[in-house]
Amino acid sequence: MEESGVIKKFLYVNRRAPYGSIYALESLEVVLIGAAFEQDVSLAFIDDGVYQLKKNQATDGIGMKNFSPTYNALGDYDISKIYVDKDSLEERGLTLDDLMNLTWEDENDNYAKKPSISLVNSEELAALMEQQDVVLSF
Amino acid sequence: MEESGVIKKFLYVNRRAPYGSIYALESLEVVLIGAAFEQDVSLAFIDDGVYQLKKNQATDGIGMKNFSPTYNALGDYDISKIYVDKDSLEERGLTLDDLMNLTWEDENDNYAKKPSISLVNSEELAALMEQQDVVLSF
Amino acid sequence: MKLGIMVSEGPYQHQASDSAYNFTKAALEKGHEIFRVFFYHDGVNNATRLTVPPQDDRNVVNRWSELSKQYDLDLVVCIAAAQRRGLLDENEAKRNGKDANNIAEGFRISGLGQLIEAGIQAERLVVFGD
Amino acid sequence: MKLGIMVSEGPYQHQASDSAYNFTKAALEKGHEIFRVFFYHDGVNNATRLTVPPQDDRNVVNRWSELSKQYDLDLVVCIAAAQRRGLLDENEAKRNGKDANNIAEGFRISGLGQLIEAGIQAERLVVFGD
Amino acid sequence: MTLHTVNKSPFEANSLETCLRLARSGHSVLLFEDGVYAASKGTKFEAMLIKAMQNCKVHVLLPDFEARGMKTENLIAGVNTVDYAGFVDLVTESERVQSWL
Amino acid sequence: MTLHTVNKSPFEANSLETCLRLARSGHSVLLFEDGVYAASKGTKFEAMLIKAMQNCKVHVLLPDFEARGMKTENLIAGVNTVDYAGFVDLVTESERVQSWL
Repeated sequence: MEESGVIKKFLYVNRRAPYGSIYALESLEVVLIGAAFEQDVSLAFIDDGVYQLKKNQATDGIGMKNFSPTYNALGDYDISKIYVDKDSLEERGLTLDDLMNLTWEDENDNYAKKPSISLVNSEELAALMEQQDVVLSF
Repeated sequence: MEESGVIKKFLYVNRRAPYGSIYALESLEVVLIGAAFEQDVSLAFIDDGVYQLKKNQATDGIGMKNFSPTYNALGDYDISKIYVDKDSLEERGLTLDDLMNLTWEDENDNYAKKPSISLVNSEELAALMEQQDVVLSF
Repeated sequence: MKLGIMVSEGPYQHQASDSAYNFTKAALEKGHEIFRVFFYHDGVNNATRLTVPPQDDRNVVNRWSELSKQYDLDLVVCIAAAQRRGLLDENEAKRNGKDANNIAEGFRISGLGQLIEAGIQAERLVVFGD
Repeated sequence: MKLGIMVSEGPYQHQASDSAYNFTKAALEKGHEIFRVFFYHDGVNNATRLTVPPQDDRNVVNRWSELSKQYDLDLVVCIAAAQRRGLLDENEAKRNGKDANNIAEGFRISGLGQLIEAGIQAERLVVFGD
Repeated sequence: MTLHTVNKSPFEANSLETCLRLARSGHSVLLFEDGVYAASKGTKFEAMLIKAMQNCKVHVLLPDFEARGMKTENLIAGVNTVDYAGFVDLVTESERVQSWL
Repeated sequence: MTLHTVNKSPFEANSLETCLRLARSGHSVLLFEDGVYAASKGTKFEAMLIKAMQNCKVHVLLPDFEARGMKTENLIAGVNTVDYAGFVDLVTESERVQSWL
């Protein structure tokens, strides 16, 4: 934990598919390190970025590390605001059921497990973006 | 000049705009080196690749080397078969007049200067590609 | 105003590093403060002193080093991204049993926290990438 | 059959080098001959011995070196692309007044003519890039 | 016969579209890396791919498809699956390989 | 107000399209690097850009536009030109910068 006295709204924007390039993985690494700074963190998955959250990733055949289980750890880092662009999901023929079931525990509600992913439409996503102090794009 | 005894049909396929990435420049470097091997060389410019041949490139403002004059030298290296995809050009609102006037000298016709660029439609381009032995993509 | 910069691509392959340099230089010349330039992803490759670009082309690495010297600019290379890609300073080389290092003058290797800190401390953060 | 391979992107940032490796290995295991693997553009960065990837990830550079050893594979790094990006062997470092080199075992630096030659000599040439 | 390889998602880049415009009847198209998304059912590019399959044989590199969380049941009907050895066979059986980067 | 930056050609990538879908009225969009092609007259994206200009202010980095062989006369009417110093001003005048890579 680092103390800075300032709490800013950070948005991580993910628009690339996993494995084809490293942006998804290295974005996740920033998010995990950034969690120690206790900022107000949101993640947005747009365009091919929604594929990062796809269930059942199995990378044995390509010899790369399957890093998708790490998304499950986000809740433990108090990262619970994960926004998925509804239009992007639909264009890809996917629904919420195709994505990993990411959750966080609400300490104000007896540590109840709650879903972290929210589906948002363009208007909601645009509004969310406009509330941010820092937008990091990957 | 190198002797290999074999003459193959080489096609260099260029689909990227110049300056935004180095592929255009480094493709040209291969073409120039390759010329010494006396193979049967063709160049195709498709999609944003057609922008490589745009007239009036002026790179002083971005601090990068303007390598577009080098295309003019292709004729001196006996590279005279330059195919530009008509569909790509039209989608971009460009005509042959917007491109550099690349020429070669026909030694069988009293060294007459002849245009190197041919506009080709999809069917012609597909047929051309099918005649190749080696296709290098940039 | 206090600005932060992130560079996500290496030298030459993409224009990102050129754009980031031109932007950073213009900001400094206008009197703005650059809190930090953070090199991430292939951006870490901007920090190698082993490049030998053609004589008639710009020297991307030296330009950053010189700007750093002139303006006391903080050029930070992400350690995790650098290790993946083979960009090391003397300490890192020793620590990892490597027989050489390749970092250029004016760059320093540090953690991802430095990017978050740039996000917190700078008033605007601009990302240059592919 | 005699095959040639061109790799246009560096390790880790894009899957190109992984795909090229998996393809090359499969071809060799099927008994085909790989005339040459030519590293161009950022692909030259596959040839640095200074990478230190995380323990739980693949080592892209070492994999190439080992495949080269096992099958006597010709791994050629384009000299012009390598100079731009800071990839040098001992000779190149000396020639350019650099105090270090970073090339990995099994790779050699040579000219673009080697790519053309691969196109001429190999029966099929496959390009892996971004 | 030409083997065309496409490694980009059709959502992100125009490579597949140009490839299909210039591939000739009887050619093969291999989708790999992020290109495999074009082979999955229900995307907005499904109709484009099905149309292409009237003229071309479409293959997908299964290891890349599975890495991205998809199984053979998610494949558009008629798409052939290959592993890396099958990729090699496609290359040697074709007269040339054209990479649409 | 957000400054959106787009550095990809609209022909090659979908960045501009997504940017324009998510930019709000009153925002600024800066086209630079290969993104500048979207600012040139007569392309198939001209209508899309003109429509976007009803809500957003569109800027183009002139050094990048000129590098690619185009002049101010090739610009779609209403597009503002900036140099790197102007790019810096756009950043400092905006509340945040969102890069559409």
